[in-house]
Amino acid sequence: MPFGLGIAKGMMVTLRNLARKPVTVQYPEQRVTQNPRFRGEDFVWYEERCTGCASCAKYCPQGIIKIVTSPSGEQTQEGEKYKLETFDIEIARCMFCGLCVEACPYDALHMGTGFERAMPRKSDLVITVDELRASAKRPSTWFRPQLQDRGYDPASGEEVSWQDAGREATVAPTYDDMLKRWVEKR
Amino acid sequence: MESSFDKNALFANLNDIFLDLLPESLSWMAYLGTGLTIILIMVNAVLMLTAFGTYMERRVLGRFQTRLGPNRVGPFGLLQPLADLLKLITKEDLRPESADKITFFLAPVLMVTSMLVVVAVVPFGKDSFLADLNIGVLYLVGIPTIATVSMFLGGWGSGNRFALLGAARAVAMLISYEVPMIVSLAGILILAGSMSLVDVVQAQQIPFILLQPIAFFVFLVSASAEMNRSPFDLMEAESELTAGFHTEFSGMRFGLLQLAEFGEVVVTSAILATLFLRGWENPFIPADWQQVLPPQLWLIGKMLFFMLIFTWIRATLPRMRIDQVMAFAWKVLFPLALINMFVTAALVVAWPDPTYTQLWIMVGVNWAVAIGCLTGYTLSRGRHRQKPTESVRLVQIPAEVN
Amino acid sequence: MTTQLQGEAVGQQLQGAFPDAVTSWGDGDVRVQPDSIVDICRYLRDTPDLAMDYLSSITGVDYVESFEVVYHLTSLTHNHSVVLKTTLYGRDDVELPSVINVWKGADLQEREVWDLMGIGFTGHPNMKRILTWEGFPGHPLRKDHLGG
Amino acid sequence: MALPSESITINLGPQHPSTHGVFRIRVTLDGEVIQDIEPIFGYLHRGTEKLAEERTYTQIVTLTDRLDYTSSMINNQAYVMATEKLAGLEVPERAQYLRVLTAELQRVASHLMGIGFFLQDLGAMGTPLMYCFRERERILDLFEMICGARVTVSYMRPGGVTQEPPPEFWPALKELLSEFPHYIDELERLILENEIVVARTKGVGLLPRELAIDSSISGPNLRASGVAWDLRKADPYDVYGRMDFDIPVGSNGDSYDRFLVRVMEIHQSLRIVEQCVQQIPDGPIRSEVPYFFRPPPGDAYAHVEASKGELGFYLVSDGGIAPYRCKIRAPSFINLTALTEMLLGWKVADLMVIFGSLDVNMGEVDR
Repeated sequence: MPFGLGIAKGMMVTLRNLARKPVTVQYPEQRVTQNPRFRGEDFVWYEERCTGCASCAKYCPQGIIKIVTSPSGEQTQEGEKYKLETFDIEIARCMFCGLCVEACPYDALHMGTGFERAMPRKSDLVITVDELRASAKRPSTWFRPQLQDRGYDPASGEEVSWQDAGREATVAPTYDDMLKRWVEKR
Repeated sequence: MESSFDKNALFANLNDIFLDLLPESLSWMAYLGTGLTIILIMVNAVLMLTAFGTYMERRVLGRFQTRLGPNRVGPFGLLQPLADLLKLITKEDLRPESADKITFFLAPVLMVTSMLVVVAVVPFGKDSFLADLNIGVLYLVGIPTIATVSMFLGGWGSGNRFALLGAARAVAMLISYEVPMIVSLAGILILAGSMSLVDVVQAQQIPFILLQPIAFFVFLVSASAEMNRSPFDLMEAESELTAGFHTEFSGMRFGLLQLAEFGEVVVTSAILATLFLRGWENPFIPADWQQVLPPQLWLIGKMLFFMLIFTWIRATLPRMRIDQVMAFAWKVLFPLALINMFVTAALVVAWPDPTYTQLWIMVGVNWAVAIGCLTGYTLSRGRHRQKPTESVRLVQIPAEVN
Repeated sequence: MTTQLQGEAVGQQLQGAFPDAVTSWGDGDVRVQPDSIVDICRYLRDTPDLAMDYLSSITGVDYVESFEVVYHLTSLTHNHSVVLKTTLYGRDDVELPSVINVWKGADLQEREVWDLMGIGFTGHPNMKRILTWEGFPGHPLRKDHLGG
Repeated sequence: MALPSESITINLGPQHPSTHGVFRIRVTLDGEVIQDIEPIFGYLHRGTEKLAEERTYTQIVTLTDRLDYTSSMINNQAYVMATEKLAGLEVPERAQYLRVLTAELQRVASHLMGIGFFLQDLGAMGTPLMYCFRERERILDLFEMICGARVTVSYMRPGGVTQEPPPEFWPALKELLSEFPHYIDELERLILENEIVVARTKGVGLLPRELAIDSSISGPNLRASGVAWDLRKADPYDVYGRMDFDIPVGSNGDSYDRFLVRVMEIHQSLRIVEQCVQQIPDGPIRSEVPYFFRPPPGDAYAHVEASKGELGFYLVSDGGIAPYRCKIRAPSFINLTALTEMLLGWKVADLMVIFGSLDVNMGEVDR
């Protein structure tokens, strides 16, 4: 092997790459395609499905979900429903592990798809219950096989109604139905 | 001196204009004014070229690495150098307490000056140059050495140990690389019979890159060492010495150092083009082939070509270690340059006034010597060298099914 | 498959060599007296049929009333492993002989145990804090650190 | 005449371009030659072991992502294996295959990063690093597809893995497997025979076989010193026993061997991934494990061959929902034991090469 051949080979590799299309993208204008399971920061929460059981708060490794409830006298699905007074997610300390979503028994909490929440101060990085109510319902399909089986992709921009987000994609039971089932169970 | 100016059409024309403008009694000022104007034009041209060169280098380096490179400021990011300049100017100018005031101030200035002064002797056309020194080549190798001094001043004066190490490396290395550089130019001087760069360009019936392949290689390598480009960027080795001799510089001082460093690339490209690629003339083999471009553009085009080559090298090669760099200079480049000098001298003794055919024979001989040197070096290393990848072998352990 | 040596077999072999040193043995571990740890380790390394030449890890565990130091040993030659445990009593100035002269791999790990668990190793040439800084109050992995 | 001279002490780090994070080495130099070094750790110490005592067994999975953040899958695997050993949990076969598959992809990604940064330390202006990162991105894309995150994956759970890969994962993996060898070949052409790389790394930073074993060095660094010891073969876990692959073993124990062993391991890892794709059975991916489970009191030690070496978790349970003690045997940390011996007498430029060739990760060193 003549001396210098190794260097020459390397030079040819870089030269070939000069002609290759750049792999980086111009971020704010162009974006890489995001997978449907992407665990993003803006949580999607369906108040209709949530019973206020606070499982998510219990499973959170960081303990950043703060839930305050009061009895509401309503029921949803199979359980007693509490009225949510506070549902604060302190996103500054969130590490997007998704354990809260995994824990939610009623499929009320979903991961979001965003990643661009920059704030001037850390105390602003809290998602409050009002923001959760108002935010666009484009849930990530992470740990939500029912959404994935339907081929749902949050990047498409469609919103998912609370009736469609559940594990049993049926028509939601009426209030009377639920009340009856709840009473029978007791 | 007078004759040199007579040859210079640029000077003569400008001088006439100034003579027309100025009253009779102030005609001595025309001489001064002309000189200053030309210097202003040249310095700005070089600085603009440097700025464009940094932009080009960053874009091309980006493409080598399959990324985009700067493309935000202005169309295609062309105004990026301007944005860099603005940023550097507005930065706070810090000087460490332990730094020596005078040397710390002097280093960037000296470095930029030494880079700019070299351009004086580069001919941009047959009659378009600042000065046609009859010791042009000597000037070329002498002046850039000031940059070494300024690096040492900057490194030592910073009062920082990283900077000190970088400065020590710079001095040790640059002094050794001067030697093969000068000796490699001896072959060219023998062939051209003159030290004036204008004469060197005109002597190139066949571009010297063909006639002097060894000299070209040695000069290219020692020039990239001289302007501390990869793989010889030891004095500012980022992964070892953070930034080497300019660790402590900030703001526009840092900007000046970077400018000088990149300016050297531009200047060296110009020198390479002049010495080896027929300067302002077209580089093609039939020398009387149609002159399609104005001479200045030919030179700039060749400079861009060499800058591209430097970028390519920088994109590919890792850095060498200081002892390997020194060994390379003294054990490889210096003997090569000597061999080249002796072969060229022998050829010139054989044909003192070569015809075109004899020149081509010279090309053949020189290339044969170059290939012989490469083969010899490979063989001398090859006897006790195995393929590097042979040191790791694959061990097969049968899979145990559990 | 790395064979987990039976604690009983190793324990009995060790008891043969060091009658007072072995206190008990479990499924895959042997409990020994802290004072003789260096001798036992050297024996484990140098006995050809054991040849524990590789020290996987050293762990300190705080059981409040005592400390336990756990050595995970592996033999690269025989591909088997054994766990050595030793119990230290007391809260302050807990000390154990260092095995750095048996396995150099104990160097950083013993420093880590000292730093985080507060078990000193006598005979270690550089017994300084490693992950926290000099002057750090207490030893963070102790159960009673900062009141606990 | 001997001129008086004195040695100088410089601080490399904690903020230095090539200390792979926040490592600090206090180096005493005689000119360029290293006379003495003192490594200083702890700038990234986050108290993972203490935090683990405050978290449930499932929640600790998220902490392990952040140990060696370039190989989170393998960290997850080591931790869940220790938990399963402690609690006696069954893992479905499909989950074991998925674990091996993702762990091997992660090993490729981690080795690519190690190689890239090693060459960056050699001064190669980022080009090999960019190429390595370009390929690594493709693997991270697959991870995003499986589990929604690229780096901090949290994919595995005690008793299985979180989710079945989506249907589009398999074609994407197939495409990657068909294209990857080409890219690795290109990378090899760029660097393996480059005379400067060879000159800089051959014979530099020797780690003799005996010293490597004695200092508890593990992983590619141990294998480069000539010890054919790979836990995937020596102590097969999950389904590694069914995989057919070879172990690259070096002969000199120098920086070049350490670097080359990693390059060759990439090929072997891709082989394992291919076999996983062929063999993977259908079935459940997760056994029924409650979120808050209480393993019986006792202790368990599980180790895996991580990309940096032997990664072990020693868990002690007191019967509660959180481990009583969680010790992490971090390979990067213990691989630094022999650093002083390897560095003395070399030049300061070699320091970065040797340190880079060890491929340590500060998240794991300081934990």
